[in-house]
Amino acid sequence: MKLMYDFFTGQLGLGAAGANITVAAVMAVIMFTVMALCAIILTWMERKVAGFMQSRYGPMYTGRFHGWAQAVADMLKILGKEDIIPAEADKGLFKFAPILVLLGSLLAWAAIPWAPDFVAADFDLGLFYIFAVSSLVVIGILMAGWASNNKWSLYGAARGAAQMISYEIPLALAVVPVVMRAGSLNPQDIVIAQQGGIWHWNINPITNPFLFIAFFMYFIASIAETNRGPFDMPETESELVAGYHTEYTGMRFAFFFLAEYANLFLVSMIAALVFLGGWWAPFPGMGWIPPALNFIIKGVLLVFLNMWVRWTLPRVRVDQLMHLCWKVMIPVSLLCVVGAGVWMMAWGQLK
Amino acid sequence: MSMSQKLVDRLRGEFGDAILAATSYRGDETVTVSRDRLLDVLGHLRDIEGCEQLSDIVGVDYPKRGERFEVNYLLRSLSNNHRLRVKVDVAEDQPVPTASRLWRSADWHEREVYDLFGVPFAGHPDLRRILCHHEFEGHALRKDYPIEQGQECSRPEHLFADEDIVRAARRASVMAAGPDALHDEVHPSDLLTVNIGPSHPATHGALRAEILLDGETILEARTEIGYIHRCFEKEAEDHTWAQVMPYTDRLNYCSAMLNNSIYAAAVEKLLGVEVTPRCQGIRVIVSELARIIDHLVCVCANLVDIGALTNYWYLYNIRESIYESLEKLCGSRLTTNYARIGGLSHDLYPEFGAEIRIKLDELMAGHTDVMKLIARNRIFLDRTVGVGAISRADALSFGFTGPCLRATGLDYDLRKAAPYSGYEQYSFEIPTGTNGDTYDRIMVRMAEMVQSRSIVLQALDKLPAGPVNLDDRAITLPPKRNVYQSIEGVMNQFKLVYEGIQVPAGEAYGFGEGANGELGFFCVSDGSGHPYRLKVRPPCFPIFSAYTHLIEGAMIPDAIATLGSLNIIAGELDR
Amino acid sequence: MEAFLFFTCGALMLLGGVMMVLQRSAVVAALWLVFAFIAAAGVFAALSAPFVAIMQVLVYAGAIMVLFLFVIMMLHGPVLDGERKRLPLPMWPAVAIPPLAVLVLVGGWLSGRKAEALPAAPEGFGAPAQIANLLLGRYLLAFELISIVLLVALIGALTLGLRERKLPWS
Amino acid sequence: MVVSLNLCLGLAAAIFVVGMTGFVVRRNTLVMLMCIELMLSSVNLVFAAFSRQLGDASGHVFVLMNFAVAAAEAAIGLAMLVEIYRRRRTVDVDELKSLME
Repeated sequence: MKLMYDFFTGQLGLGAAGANITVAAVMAVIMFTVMALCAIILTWMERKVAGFMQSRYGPMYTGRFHGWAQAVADMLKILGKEDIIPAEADKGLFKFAPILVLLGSLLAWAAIPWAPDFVAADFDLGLFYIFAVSSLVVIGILMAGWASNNKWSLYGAARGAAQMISYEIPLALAVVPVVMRAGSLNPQDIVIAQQGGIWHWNINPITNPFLFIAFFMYFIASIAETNRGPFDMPETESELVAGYHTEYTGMRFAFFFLAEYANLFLVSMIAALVFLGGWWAPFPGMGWIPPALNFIIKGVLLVFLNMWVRWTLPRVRVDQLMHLCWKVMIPVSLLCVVGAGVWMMAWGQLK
Repeated sequence: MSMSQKLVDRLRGEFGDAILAATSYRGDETVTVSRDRLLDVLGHLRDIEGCEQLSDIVGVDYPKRGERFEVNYLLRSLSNNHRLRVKVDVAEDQPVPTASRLWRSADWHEREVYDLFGVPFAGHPDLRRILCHHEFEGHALRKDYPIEQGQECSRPEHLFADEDIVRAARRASVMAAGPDALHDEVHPSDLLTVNIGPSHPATHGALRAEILLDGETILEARTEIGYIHRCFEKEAEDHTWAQVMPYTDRLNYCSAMLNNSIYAAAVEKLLGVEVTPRCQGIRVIVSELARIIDHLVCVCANLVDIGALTNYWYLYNIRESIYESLEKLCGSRLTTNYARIGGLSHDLYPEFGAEIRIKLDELMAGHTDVMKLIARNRIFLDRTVGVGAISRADALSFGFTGPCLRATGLDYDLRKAAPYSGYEQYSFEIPTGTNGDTYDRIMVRMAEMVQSRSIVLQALDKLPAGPVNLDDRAITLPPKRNVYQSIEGVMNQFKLVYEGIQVPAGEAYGFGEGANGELGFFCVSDGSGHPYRLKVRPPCFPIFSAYTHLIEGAMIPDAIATLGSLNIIAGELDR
Repeated sequence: MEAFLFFTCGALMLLGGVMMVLQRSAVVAALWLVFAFIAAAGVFAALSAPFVAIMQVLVYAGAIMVLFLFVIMMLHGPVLDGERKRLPLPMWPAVAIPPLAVLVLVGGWLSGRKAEALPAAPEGFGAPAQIANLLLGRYLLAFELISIVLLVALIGALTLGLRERKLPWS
Repeated sequence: MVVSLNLCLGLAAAIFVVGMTGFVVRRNTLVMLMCIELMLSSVNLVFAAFSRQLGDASGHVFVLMNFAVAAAEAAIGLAMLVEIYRRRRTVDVDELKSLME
């Protein structure tokens, strides 16, 4: 970031504001590319993981080695599909909804610190900002369901809105103890506070058992936030046909698809940076590993965990989902916040 | 004197003149009763003689008779283990009193008779067409309806009229706020009708349920079937007895072997012959394999509907591998066409037994994996326990048989209650459930697979040597050597193929334990080579009639889970 | 930078508000309001209130407006067509108020040209730490009271919305 | 071009007037509720502007309080609206004036 800024001001002679804007633009392009790439790789990964879980191979042919090009081929195919807008749909909203969904997750991606001082939008309220903009996704889903003018879509959207608003609460509450510990909402500070190997990470149950519980609260809530099994209420292909994106085809469907995987990786990376020490290597003496690689490996492992859960558990019912959120997860998360605070005060860990 | 014959004597004593005739043919007892006493006789049979179940209602058309139609009520007592056929004759347009107040299964069975024969049932709550389209004209199974005559019907049927929605809303309001509340708690415009099917990921076939929703709760549901009705029974009348065999494959296409065997056994019953022990053994083996496959399909699809996708592969791989053996045996996977009247199309191939043993071991491995994944899984239990539950009395009244009935805790299995094809030689248990809910239905099927495996292994061990076909030239085809080398052989083959097996005139109901319950074929022969009337009793027809009853008051996901656990196969439902 | 943000977002917010009032469809109106609120977050950011800006997005766009959209979808149908039948509205406010808005804006603009700019924000102004100190220090009582208001609203909404379900099967 | 306090107040007032117009003109209770939200939001702008002018973050605290009030208002308002709709099958204020007659 600093390097890039210096390059623009120094080499190209741009002013401070100009350099800032250029850096932001460059970072936006990088982020979007990385995000699209991530979605494609994760699609392939999901298929391979699913295959692995289900004693089969998954894609094996496209691109020779383990079907690595399958996701690319799928993307190309999906771009060639006819773009169908139902006659009775609210056309404007129908077209705008997928963009909004993708925008919500893209905006959130901006605040992820990939490595020390490498973050598209570095500001003090980063973590808070991520939660705020990702709540825009809910509106996109509601719009998609409403604009499709399809009862299944409407049900999917209503379920999605209820679910995502509810699960945002434990999701945010689970992060609060970590913020208390680091004394900052800046993702970079949170990561820096976990310096020094695996036992300094926030997940370590010995330093603070409440943070350990909070990690699991976060993980469960994040599955619900990304609408993935066993909490894929808005889609539930066996009940609501395809939920809020029943009527979408081609490029617009691809946007939802992209957003799902972008969100999946996003929540995993947040978990990695909040609980698993971000870009720090797990053990001292492993400093030669590039920080970004550390970070991505942690994110991918969490994505794997997420996929594992998805392919193992049956789907819960809508009312059970709400029950879990309001009667179990929110109380436990609140307990975590209070407990973690008391623990930190007792052991003098507060900053 | 059998149980059923004693029953007929008691009936004569009770009703005297109302019993117009009583016949006994091929082990089936039939009483003909006068139409005005029909309900009395049926009520007596249900309440006093313990006939808990009305298996089927079969119409037969004799255009030359004065009272043209015959309506047969096939009754079964599970507690006393006897069966009886009650017959009533009616002229055209003459109403028959409805039995739908005695057995809930009569509702759909009577609609079917009305649809296909035009026999009206007086007092029936909802006498509409059921298998044919609502725009269809005429009655397809009447002998004077030409088999070639197709009709184009295109308008979809609306299952909920506006006034139905108003009524449902009113009912829900009264339930919520009492009859004299100031305003309606539930307004018709709060309710939403949604179609599950005919094309929906969870129906696994073309059937439709329209549900009236208040939020996610199903206030009322109505079903429509017949999307793939091809009037199999009419087609059968146009074919010889042997030619019907491939059509039976298409009934329950997940377990075609069972359909083949039970159909062949039904015709053999009407012929009064018994197949060779080896044939019986092989039929048991392939039937039980078909049962395993059917249960695998049902459980897999059900689990997928609940969202447990991975289990699908753990079980479906085994299904595929068993299909490979069946394909090797008879040339095709789903439409096996393996049994023949009086035998089988050919013997097993030599490695069959060894192959199947290995595959059954794989079955146990997959079974164990799946049980580990679901049996104590909290989400799975939450989704299935108490969902779509039916009481034993209701299940009997609705005509439930097979795993769905056994899930209510009743250990009734035709393989034990009325052994056929040598089932009495094998030791096996009847798994039962307790609550009759989705969980029990899945678990009963899972346990039955293990029992079926044990039957297959026993049958493979005990399989006797000898011929598979009856040595009766009036029934089975002559050996090819004779056909090619002697004129008698050629003549024999020619007559059997062109004229068909000459089944003596008479009627019999042959049945067996299908994968999904009692599968029966009611065969009527007039002595020609063709069936005069062939009625299938598909197990899922009465089961699906209870579907609306099971899901009212539940939520959409429950309705989906319940539908999967009932194992509705459209091919057999619609025929 | 700050002025740029303020003018763009201020204009967009005004646009969002006007479009909301002009929309016949309640859904589209709600979406324009979301737009206005996100723009408002930008204005807050320009006024060095980052915490408030993010809260604005989180609370308004993420929660309140979703609630609105949810209710609109729940009361589907009739809500949308209500005004279509008779748009001849009480004319005088419709005629009088927009010029008033323009007048106010222009007034602000004209006087704003002469007035000096807002003073620069001190370090840490509007950061969570500062707000937290105020909220849990000076305004603790208000904070507690507002919590009670929220609690009462929660219970009130629940009581209003709860329907006693006595359906035949339960 | 600089951001002055007057300009902030002008913007807030303009938005307030837009909201007020909507509230008076529109007959759809849902949209009227939204207009109230918009008016509340314009008040928030004033708080933030004065906070900045005076260098005292108390204004931000008030904005947060206002958020809570807005949320409570929306929750109660919408719940009442749903209840009204359930009884009267309309959310049009012109049809909801039984007390006037």
